[in-house]
Amino acid sequence: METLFGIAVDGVAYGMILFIISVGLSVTLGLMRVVNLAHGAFAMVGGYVASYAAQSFGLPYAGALVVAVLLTVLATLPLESLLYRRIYGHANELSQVLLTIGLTFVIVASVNYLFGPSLKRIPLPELLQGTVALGPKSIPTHRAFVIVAGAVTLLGLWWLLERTDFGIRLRAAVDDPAMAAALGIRTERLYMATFALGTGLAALGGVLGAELLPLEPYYAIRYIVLFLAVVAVGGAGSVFGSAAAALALGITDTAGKYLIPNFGEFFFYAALILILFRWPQGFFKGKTA
Amino acid sequence: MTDAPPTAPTATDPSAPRLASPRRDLSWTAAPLVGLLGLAGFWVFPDDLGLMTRIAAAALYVLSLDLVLGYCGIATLGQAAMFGTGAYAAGIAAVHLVNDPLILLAIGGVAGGAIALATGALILHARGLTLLMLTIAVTQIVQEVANKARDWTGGSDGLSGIDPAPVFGLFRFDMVGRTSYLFALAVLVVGMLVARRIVRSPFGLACRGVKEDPVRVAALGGSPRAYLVTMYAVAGMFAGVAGALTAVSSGIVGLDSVSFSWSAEALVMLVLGGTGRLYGAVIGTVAFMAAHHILAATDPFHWMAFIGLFLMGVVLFLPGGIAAGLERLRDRLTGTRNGSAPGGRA
Amino acid sequence: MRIDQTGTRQHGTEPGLLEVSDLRAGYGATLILEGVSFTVPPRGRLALLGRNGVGKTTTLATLVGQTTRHGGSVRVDGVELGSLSSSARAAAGLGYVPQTRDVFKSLTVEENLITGLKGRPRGALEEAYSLFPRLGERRRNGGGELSGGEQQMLSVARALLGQPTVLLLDEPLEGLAPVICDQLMDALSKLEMTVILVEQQIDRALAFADRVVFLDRGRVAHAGPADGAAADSALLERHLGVSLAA
Amino acid sequence: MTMLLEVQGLSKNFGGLQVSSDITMSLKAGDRCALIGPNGAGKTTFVNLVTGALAPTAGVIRLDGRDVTRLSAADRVRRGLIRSFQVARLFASMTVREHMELAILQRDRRTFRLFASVGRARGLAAEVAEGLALMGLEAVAETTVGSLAYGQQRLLEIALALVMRPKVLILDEPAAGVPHSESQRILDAIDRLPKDLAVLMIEHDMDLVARFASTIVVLAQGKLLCSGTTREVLADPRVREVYLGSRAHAH
Amino acid sequence: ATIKVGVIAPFSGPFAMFGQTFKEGIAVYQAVHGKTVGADTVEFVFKDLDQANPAQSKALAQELIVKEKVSFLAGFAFTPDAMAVAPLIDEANIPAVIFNAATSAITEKSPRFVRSSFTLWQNTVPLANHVAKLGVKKAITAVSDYGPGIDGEAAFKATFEKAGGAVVDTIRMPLKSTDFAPFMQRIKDSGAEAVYAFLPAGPTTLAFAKAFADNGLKEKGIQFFGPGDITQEPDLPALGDAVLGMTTSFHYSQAHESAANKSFLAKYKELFGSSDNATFTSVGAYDGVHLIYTMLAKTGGKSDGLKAVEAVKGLSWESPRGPVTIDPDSRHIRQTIYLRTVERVNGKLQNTEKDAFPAQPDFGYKLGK
Ligand SMILES: Nc1ncnc2c1ncn2[C@@H]1O[C@H](COP(=O)(O)OP(=O)(O)OP(=O)(O)O)[C@@H](O)[C@H]1O
Ligand SMILES: Nc1ncnc2c1ncn2[C@@H]1O[C@H](COP(=O)(O)OP(=O)(O)OP(=O)(O)O)[C@@H](O)[C@H]1O
Ligand SMILES: [Mg+2]
Ligand SMILES: [Mg+2]
Repeated sequence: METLFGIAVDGVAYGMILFIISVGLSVTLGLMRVVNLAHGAFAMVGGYVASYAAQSFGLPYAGALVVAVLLTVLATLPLESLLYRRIYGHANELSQVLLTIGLTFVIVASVNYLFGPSLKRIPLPELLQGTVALGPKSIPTHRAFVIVAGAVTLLGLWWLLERTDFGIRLRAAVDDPAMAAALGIRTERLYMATFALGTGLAALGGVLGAELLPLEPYYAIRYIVLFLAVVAVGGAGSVFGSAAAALALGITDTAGKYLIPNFGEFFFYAALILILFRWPQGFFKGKTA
Repeated sequence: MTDAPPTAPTATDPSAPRLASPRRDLSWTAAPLVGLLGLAGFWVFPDDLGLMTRIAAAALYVLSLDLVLGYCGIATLGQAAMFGTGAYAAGIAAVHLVNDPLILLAIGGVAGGAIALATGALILHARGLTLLMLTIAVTQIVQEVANKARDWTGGSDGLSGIDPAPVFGLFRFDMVGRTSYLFALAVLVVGMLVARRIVRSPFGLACRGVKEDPVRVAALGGSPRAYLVTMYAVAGMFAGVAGALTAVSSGIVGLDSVSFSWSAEALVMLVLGGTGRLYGAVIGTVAFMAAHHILAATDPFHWMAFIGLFLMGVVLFLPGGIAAGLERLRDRLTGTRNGSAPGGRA
Repeated sequence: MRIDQTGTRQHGTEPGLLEVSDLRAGYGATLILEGVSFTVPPRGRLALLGRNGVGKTTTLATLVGQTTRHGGSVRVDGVELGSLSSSARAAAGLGYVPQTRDVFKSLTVEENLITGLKGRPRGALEEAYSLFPRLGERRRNGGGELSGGEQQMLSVARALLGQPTVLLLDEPLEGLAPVICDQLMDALSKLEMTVILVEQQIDRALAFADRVVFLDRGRVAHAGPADGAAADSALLERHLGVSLAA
Repeated sequence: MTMLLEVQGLSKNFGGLQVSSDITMSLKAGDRCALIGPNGAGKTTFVNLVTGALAPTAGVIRLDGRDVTRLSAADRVRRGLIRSFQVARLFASMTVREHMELAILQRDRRTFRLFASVGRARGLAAEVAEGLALMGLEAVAETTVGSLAYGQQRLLEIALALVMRPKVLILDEPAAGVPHSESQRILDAIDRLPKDLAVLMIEHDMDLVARFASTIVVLAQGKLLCSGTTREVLADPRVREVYLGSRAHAH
Repeated sequence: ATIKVGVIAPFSGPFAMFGQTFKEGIAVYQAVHGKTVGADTVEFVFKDLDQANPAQSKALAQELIVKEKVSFLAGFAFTPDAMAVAPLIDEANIPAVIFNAATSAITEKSPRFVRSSFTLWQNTVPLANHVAKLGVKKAITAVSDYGPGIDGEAAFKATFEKAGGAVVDTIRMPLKSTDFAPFMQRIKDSGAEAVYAFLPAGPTTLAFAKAFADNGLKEKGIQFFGPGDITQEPDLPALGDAVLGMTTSFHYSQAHESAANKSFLAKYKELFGSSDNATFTSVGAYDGVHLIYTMLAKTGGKSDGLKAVEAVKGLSWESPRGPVTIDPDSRHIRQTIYLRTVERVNGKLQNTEKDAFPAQPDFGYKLGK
């Protein structure tokens, strides 16, 4: 019983972190259909900006977070018009893979050059240190904060994509860009805004997740499989799906480590196969939010 | 001699867009050309045989990916599962059983094909991102098994002690790598010929159909799944042979040969070269590995930035990969209007 | 009054004048239209006819900016559209119903219609539902789940919701039951806008249009009044290979 | 006469929506039957059920006396149940010729030959040429289908169905998007088919229906509204009301 | 003449830290001792091997030997990469000096391997004895699931049990784990009084240390022990307070009090602006170069690998880490293993040496597996 409770608490906490760092990919991959393997790189850039802002300029955590998101969006927007715009669309999936891997390499090498290969940290404020008790378990305060942030993000995205014309236009533009344009939808602007949303979320995840996925140059590549797993299980483009997937994977992974730690990795991927076997389209096929 | 389909001469509307006519289809020259260039390389770069051997084996591996991706539309990040299984099977056989290199290749091929058949039957109902994820998961599991089975595979320390006998009992594997290289080159050329044969067969045609629209193939009475699984297994054999070739020529097998990154590298090399033409796989492999080698040799610390720029440059300026760019160049030179579409005939 | 930035339109005239002159366009380097010219006055109705593959669809697609333009000009109310993007043309008043319908498959029927609103309030959706009650019944269904004819209705309704000044219809009757064809033609003939209609049901097309243009291999082969053409079976035979059934 | 296709009590629900309810009909050798009905009546769904693209909620489908309800779409095709698609569904980057080659090889189950050559397959080139000629597609044989005009794609769609040597041929709006001049070609080709096979055609063009069909089945709201000879059905007031409208008077 | 040394190591990618510190170690040595030995100029040729990839390692070695005509191979972060070159160095008869790869079995593969780093056995045996001596009866191990981790586990278990303790559970954690909370729970539930943990230096150590701090193990009185990879110097600022008070056993600490270390760090700082990144891998490389220079000096650069290796067998010198000797049998470095605790000194975290176990050999040599 206590084990179960432990698995649930730790699993949910881990799952929410997975969600917050993957949801940006769900936006670009699922909604824009761009296989953006540079997602990890953008998250990393966000993390580094926050780390730098906090350590060199002494910005408080919240300030560093905001600066990181804004700067990352600003820094990556030119990439949208210079690079990504040329490879939108289903026919270009393989080009997207190649281009974004190339971009990732460049970012990894630049970060390595500028900041060196050692680990970087974003100091936590007093408020987020320590632990909060949940019955017999306790979880780090920071994780509790991430869970709340994740829930807020989830609801915000749901509202944006489901309740606003923006969401409808975006999905139309992705479904059939030529027809959407013929209806007067300004697809280019829409894509740019969505791209910004995706990178902003990536940066947010990079900062909030840094306690678990520490910042170092190879961050950009190291965790991409994890992000992809969340999006695939959730069903590309589904924000609620991503959340459900992140929780499911978080709990699965935690259970594996609790119960059969020596085969943890094995357990995780076997579970992944089973889930995808049962839900080949992901949990929330065809639903946006 | 070409084995292009003899087309009945038909009155064609000159304004209709056309494929390059079969007479101009020079793709049959690819395999012999690779053989010749490879031999030339043997004389021109006698000090780089180690690298060139790796390129040849990798090219065969990337070729196997082209069979599934370029001709069946199966996007996979799990080709290393087949490669690594082939490599380990050959390596284990070499340590415990036999050491004839050709037999080892055969063992690698069978092992690669078998794992592809088993896993393909399990996962090929899915498409797109789901399939991509499933292939990744399979690879991770295979890697985990290899890691756990330390007694057989050496785990993370690698499986060493592979000491293959001379090829045909005549040519010893020397340190400079002459035998290794020529052996690998020969295997690659044979692999290209066989692969070309397969993609131009009725089976290959059916696979291209599945790539475009499985439902339509079913409406013609075919079973898309059966084609996919078969091609996956065939490609698995190619990858297995490539793995065995690497094991034989390097004498060691590591966990990297079943890694995600090796799978991803195959995809990068293939897309770089151009999918759906077989020789694109070879071009991509040579370009990537040579660029990697040269850049890493010039600047072992920051080469990643340059190779990244290289990849981005190819996407932006050579859409469809290097092979597509070459074809456009050729078409411009020969005045043909339309090059063959990617995913077209090999 | 939509066009204003470069608006050369004089006050008082009705919007919807479409002038196409020496239009040359195609797909990539392949030239399909080799110089097409015609003019449709405000609220004019043009039937664009021709055999298979002569370039009817290409003409409409070129007007909305989906092909590669090699030359010539397209003016709506005197404003040159030639270099504008598709979405700007839509803003300038073009509405388009493509031959392949191009319903957004992943959006619901209602969401599909919303994409056509061009800023009008959502209440306007009722217009579409009253024109095609069938769509109202299916409003929560996915676009990809609709039957062929329902998709056709959706595509037409979506274009009409935007209240275009120039409406381009590429075989809008295809796949519709005869009763629905009646209703749709009825509704179209009540519209207060310029219309170009490409249609295989020649009798209906000619009954609807006031002028007709026959295309042949990317050129205008004949242009004239619609009622004259309907009566001239030799003309129809020559350009379409058929005559109207008795 | 043997029944080639028998459908009994066929029903299908999508969620709460009853799209086909309790449809019973049959086709015998030589039948030329038109399936008509208002938009959304469930015609395409019916075809999807019969051909195996959809699984029915209830009902039995027999082909040539054998129950095929549980067979896959491909299996049914191999038994001679062939369809064309309402919206042309083709392989965009393959040429017209390759489409024909694939259909023929698939029909003859020659597609698992991994080391044979398509170009040298016995009898293939001749049969391809014949099939193309039937629909007047010779000129575009080497064109990739993605760049064909829509009407030509429709013709290819029909050519593919014909070359499969069907026992029961189901054509879903074969002439939609095809000009009248060309639609005659389709009818001619169907006329030349062996008389011992059954053809079911969905069509909204009443001229074509009148020229083609000897019997008509009418669906409305997922149910069989009526069926009978062409003359009877076209004269039926219910059919006029729900379907034909003003067109009823044209004939 | 110019004598070339080929260095195979990760200079890019996830393990770029190894390559960078190797390079820095080499540079420091050359800055102190010059670039020439006798009449010969020593030149280093770097080859990037971004992650464990034995086949690539072999190809690079082949190229270095055949094309660059190197007289020594060096570097090697990972075991399989080193193992892969064994047949080559034997055939070419050149020595290979291992700067890091830490599996005992490597030096058994060729008589031309010499190692200047450490092994897991070497670091773990004294630690296990120390833990036993503290009176701990029940311990648990948690190691990364790969070669070195398994070595560490085996060494700890064998030594600790021989000393009378009991290992209640052995956990092998997937190398790619990011979340360690569940393992902590398991450790907590096991009833052990102490945990022996090994993770390779790098990003996962952060999450591990945080998990250890956040999951109340300290409060429950569970003591932490492990080899010093987990608190290596470049990572300390990022690890922060989570590792404060952690006890590790290792052969090098930046905080080692000796003249040799002081001048080593001073030179480091002079060359690279800061000595914060100086760590065990820098010292591994630094001492490795010392071995190469010595071989050169003693054999006059004549290329006979066996003779060169012979020349350094039994060699002793004062390294920045303390006194060291090359064991004539195992060709592995015999050295002092220190017991260190992470402390904050002048606002900076460091591994303060608390105890020393001198002249520890590689306990894992010829132990088989
Ligand atoms: N995407 C394309 N790429 C290249 N050529 C094309 C493309 N689409 C159409 N074509 C060619 O352009 C010509 C005109 O096609 P278009 O679709 O405009 O004909 P259409 O008059 O609309 O015919 P239909 O009555 O069949 O719809 C045809 O020869 C066709 O093959
Ligand atoms: N997958 C589905 N989910 C929900 N509803 C569906 C689905 N497929 C079809 N329908 C509905 O079933 C009804 C019948 O569709 P069907 O395509 O069979 O009509 P049809 O008779 O072929 O019409 P048309 O003449 O317009 O092609 C339609 O109202 C359609 O919206
Ligand atoms: Mg058309
Ligand atoms: Mg239908």
